[in-house]
Amino acid sequence: MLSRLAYTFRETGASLRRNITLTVAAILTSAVSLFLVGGTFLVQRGFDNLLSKWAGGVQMIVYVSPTATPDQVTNIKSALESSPTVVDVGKLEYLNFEQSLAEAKRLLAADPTTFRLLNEANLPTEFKVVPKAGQLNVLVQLANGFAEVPKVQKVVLARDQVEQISKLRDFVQTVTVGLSVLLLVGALILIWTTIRTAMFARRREIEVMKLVGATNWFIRIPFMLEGLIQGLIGALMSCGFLLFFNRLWTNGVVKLKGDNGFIALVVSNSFLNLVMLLVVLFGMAAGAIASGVAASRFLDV
Amino acid sequence: MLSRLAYTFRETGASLRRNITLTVAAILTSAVSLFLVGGTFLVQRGFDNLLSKWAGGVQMIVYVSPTATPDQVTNIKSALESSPTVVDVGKLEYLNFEQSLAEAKRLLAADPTTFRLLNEANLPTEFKVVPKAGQLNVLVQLANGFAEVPKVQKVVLARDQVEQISKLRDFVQTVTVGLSVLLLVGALILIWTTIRTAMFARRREIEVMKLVGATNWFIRIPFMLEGLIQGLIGALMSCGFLLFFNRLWTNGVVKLKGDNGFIALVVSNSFLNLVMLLVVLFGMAAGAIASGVAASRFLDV
Amino acid sequence: MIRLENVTKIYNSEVTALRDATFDVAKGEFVFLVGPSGSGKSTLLRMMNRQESPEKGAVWVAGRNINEMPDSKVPHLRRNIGNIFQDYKLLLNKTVHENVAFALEVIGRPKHVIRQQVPAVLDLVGLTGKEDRFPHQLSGGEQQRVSIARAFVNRPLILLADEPTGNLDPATGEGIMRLLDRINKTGTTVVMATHDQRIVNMMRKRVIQMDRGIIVRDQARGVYE
Amino acid sequence: MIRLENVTKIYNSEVTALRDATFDVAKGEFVFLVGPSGSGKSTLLRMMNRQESPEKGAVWVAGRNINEMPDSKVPHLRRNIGNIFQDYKLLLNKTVHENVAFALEVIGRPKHVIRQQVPAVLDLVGLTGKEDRFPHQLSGGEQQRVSIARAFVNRPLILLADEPTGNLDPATGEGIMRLLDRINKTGTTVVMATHDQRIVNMMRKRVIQMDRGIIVRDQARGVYE
Ligand SMILES: Nc1ncnc2c1ncn2[C@@H]1O[C@H](COP(=O)(O)OP(=O)(O)OP(=O)(O)O)[C@@H](O)[C@H]1O
Ligand SMILES: Nc1ncnc2c1ncn2[C@@H]1O[C@H](COP(=O)(O)OP(=O)(O)OP(=O)(O)O)[C@@H](O)[C@H]1O
Ligand SMILES: [Mg+2]
Ligand SMILES: [Mg+2]
Repeated sequence: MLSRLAYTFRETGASLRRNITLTVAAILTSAVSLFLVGGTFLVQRGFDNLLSKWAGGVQMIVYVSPTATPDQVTNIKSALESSPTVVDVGKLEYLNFEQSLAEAKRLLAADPTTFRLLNEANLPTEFKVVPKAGQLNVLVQLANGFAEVPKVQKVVLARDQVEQISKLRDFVQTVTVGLSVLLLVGALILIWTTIRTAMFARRREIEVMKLVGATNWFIRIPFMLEGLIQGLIGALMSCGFLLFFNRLWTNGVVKLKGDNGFIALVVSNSFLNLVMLLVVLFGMAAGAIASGVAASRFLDV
Repeated sequence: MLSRLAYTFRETGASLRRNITLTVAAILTSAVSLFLVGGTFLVQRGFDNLLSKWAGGVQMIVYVSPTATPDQVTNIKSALESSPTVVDVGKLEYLNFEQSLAEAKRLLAADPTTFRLLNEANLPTEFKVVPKAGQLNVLVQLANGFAEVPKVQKVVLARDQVEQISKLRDFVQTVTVGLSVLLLVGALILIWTTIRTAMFARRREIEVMKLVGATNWFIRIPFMLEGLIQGLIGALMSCGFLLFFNRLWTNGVVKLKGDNGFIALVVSNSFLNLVMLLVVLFGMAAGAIASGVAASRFLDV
Repeated sequence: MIRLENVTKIYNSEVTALRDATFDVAKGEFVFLVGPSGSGKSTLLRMMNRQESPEKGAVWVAGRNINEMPDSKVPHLRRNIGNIFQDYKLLLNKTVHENVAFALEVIGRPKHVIRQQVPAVLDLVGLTGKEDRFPHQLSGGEQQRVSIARAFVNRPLILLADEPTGNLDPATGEGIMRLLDRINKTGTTVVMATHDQRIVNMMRKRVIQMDRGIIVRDQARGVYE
Repeated sequence: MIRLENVTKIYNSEVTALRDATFDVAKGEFVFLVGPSGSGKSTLLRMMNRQESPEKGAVWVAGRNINEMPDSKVPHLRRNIGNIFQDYKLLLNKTVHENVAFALEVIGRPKHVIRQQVPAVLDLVGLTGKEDRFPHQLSGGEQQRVSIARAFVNRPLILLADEPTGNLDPATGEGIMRLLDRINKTGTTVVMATHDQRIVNMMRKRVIQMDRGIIVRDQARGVYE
């Protein structure tokens, strides 16, 4: 058993070195493909972030001063609920300090310095307001009234900043999800054809092994390990690209800073890490499985 | 000479048929790669369209009624130029009917029905106004004043609709241009490695041809023709994808219609055709050149 | 040990390479297959390790009908058959040592056994000092000897040799023949296709002669003729 | 026609395959190269069409030093040299007919000439009826004969034959030797590496014998010994 393992590793190593053309081709292809896939996930997440504040038809946000007492918050809530024909009371949502902080953390992923300055004394909590169907215009007229309620810090209307973006929301989401799937399929096709071609170049080798009495798995396993390693290296390279471009993107977005909300386009490091982990796992699995299947095509001797 | 030509075609045809694995791999890879490249161009153009109305720091557009006489247009111009500390007179731009029509054509690519309704009697001409540095706020205050000038139909401020998008302008453009270049490089790498691998599988064939006395070009030309054909087929497939996804995108955007300007995200058919033409040319050239170069690697016997 | 019953092989439903071949090879026998180029010698040998399957008839090896054997048993069959291929079929990406060692790795021999047996076998075929060369760095005859070494390194029950001396000079060829004879004497059944008149006449073993796919002579202690 | 001057060939700066080889082959001569496996016969032949370059010394073919020839002239040189390779080197993706035709296409022969000459040559080597087969559908000896047909279909000035009868039965081999003899009689210079004692002794041509890279005998009308 140990000798089998040793054999497999030696075999794989030698093969990677001696078929350097094929190795490099497989690695480059998977690097490019996986980068595309990972990149799409990041872009999609950025848009999601940007839009999530206005998800579910939220059209108005009422920011409550951090100094408000629970009673005062209840007052504001009552004020909002006092126009049940305009405000969809069922969908009225209050984010307390913890929830507001969580939201800020996500939106300020690119700006940890600012985030660290937030605390219970300066972070406003917020009500998210959804109008009843067709009542948006009336809501806009009521907005100023709500601003007068004690301890309301600011009232922000979707229309002011992100109405258009909010309108784009479903559309962009469909497009980015579609694109991810497309690129995933594309990446699989690319990895598959590269490995298939490499196997084609080595079909006589496989044939000879069979004729000498090797079992299918004996032949397949080193090939699969080889594919796994190529997928792994390709995935690591693509992670390098992802880190690099995420840095560029983040810097670009941070420079845009100001009153706009585009800072939310930046994804958090933990999400980036998750994507990279998935890319690595996917790369290894795709490489191993594709190699195994491609080898099988020539095992029939 | 004729026999040489006949030889080349026969050779290429036989090779495409007999190396079916390699042929399919090369075609799929170039289809996927070229689709990515073409797709980026389209997306980039869409953004460009969306932003071009507000290019060059334009912050205010003064629409002039189509019924205005040349004198009245001059009056409006004087009014705008009367505040040289606020309006950057050097950058003040007037689009006459033809120019406005051209702009509308581009922005309404997705909506030819609406575009066909436009004529000299209903299409306003427009002044594009760039403020002096730091004078944006003053310009906003002046906007209402300009609306009073005779024959001014409407004054639109960037802030109202697209200030944010305008701010994103340079950023998005950098990103999309960067992405195109990146994908172009990626596509080249993919096409190159596929062809390189295919050549690797056929290196012994090339060696034997050399030993029988074939010149380098005698060997290379059928390979290049083969690469060209594979690139062509791949490019045509990617054009199919492009047409399909452009249709999806256009339908999606058109459904979003309303008062927003996102209709401009749709690219004109002539631009789509141009992109497809470029994709086809690029696919053929990349296939032929990459094959020629890859074959050369093994010609050294 | 090997038994062919009315074996007919037709390639691509048009080339009849074997017609109704029937014979027995006893355990420990040494058989020469002779006949003109294209008469079906290699095809006959390829029948015996299931590299090809007959259109008609049956092939029995060590008491089993190998054409009715499930695919999963074929590797096991092949491990008991050493094969010297007419075109050598070396693994081009492996060195001489690795090529020979492969036959042992396939049957799971531990490393220390491999490290000891491979050099011994390479010495027998006169390739000492060339262990680390790749096949393309060898002369034709040297490649042929690697193929020979690989075929019997794991002491198979049966040795199928297709033209094993075709690229060897008479002296080296005779050495190899003495080696095959010695292997045969230890109980291994040997079937060898050859064109080498001198060797056949010298050895005086059983000779099966083929012509256009038909067995035209089967003679104990025969000559090439 | 061919002249080697103190040619030394060292592979990978360690294997000396040829040491100080010097000889002349006159136009129209027929020369046998003999010697044990690995003695450098194929290497010597590979020198003559610039498949390998010597570490020392010079190779002259048809009055030109082929090692100082620019790369662009090499195809022209090779078209005048027919080559029968020890491992055949057939184009695996081409049929028998296409393999032979390739040698004519390379020199730009028109289609009607190819259509007429290729079948004639295939007939000479006994492959009529197998024109449309691919190399893997042929027996070893048949592949060898395709290689022979390709080598002389364009009537080269020089024919370099590496073990051209190694996979042929004696009768077919003799036929091929008669063919080579006839080609030689029309003025083609032939250099042939062989292990076939019988053929060498029968033909009584000039024999160059090698041993471990050194020419140890060069005898007119010699025998194998
Ligand atoms: N895969 C194949 N497809 C079609 N015909 C084949 C195939 N393999 C062999 N043949 C034909 O079958 C016949 C027998 O071939 P085989 O290889 O058995 O001959 P052989 O006796 O070994 O000849 P040689 O001495 O030249 O090696 C030949 O005529 C050959 O052309
Ligand atoms: N590419 C190479 N790299 C290293 N050594 C080589 C290479 N090619 C040949 N040799 C060595 O050079 C020597 C001469 O080889 P060559 O092929 O000329 O022998 P040969 O006389 O043709 O033998 P055979 O009769 O077996 O074909 C051999 O020892 C061989 O191992
Ligand atoms: Mg045979
Ligand atoms: Mg040789």
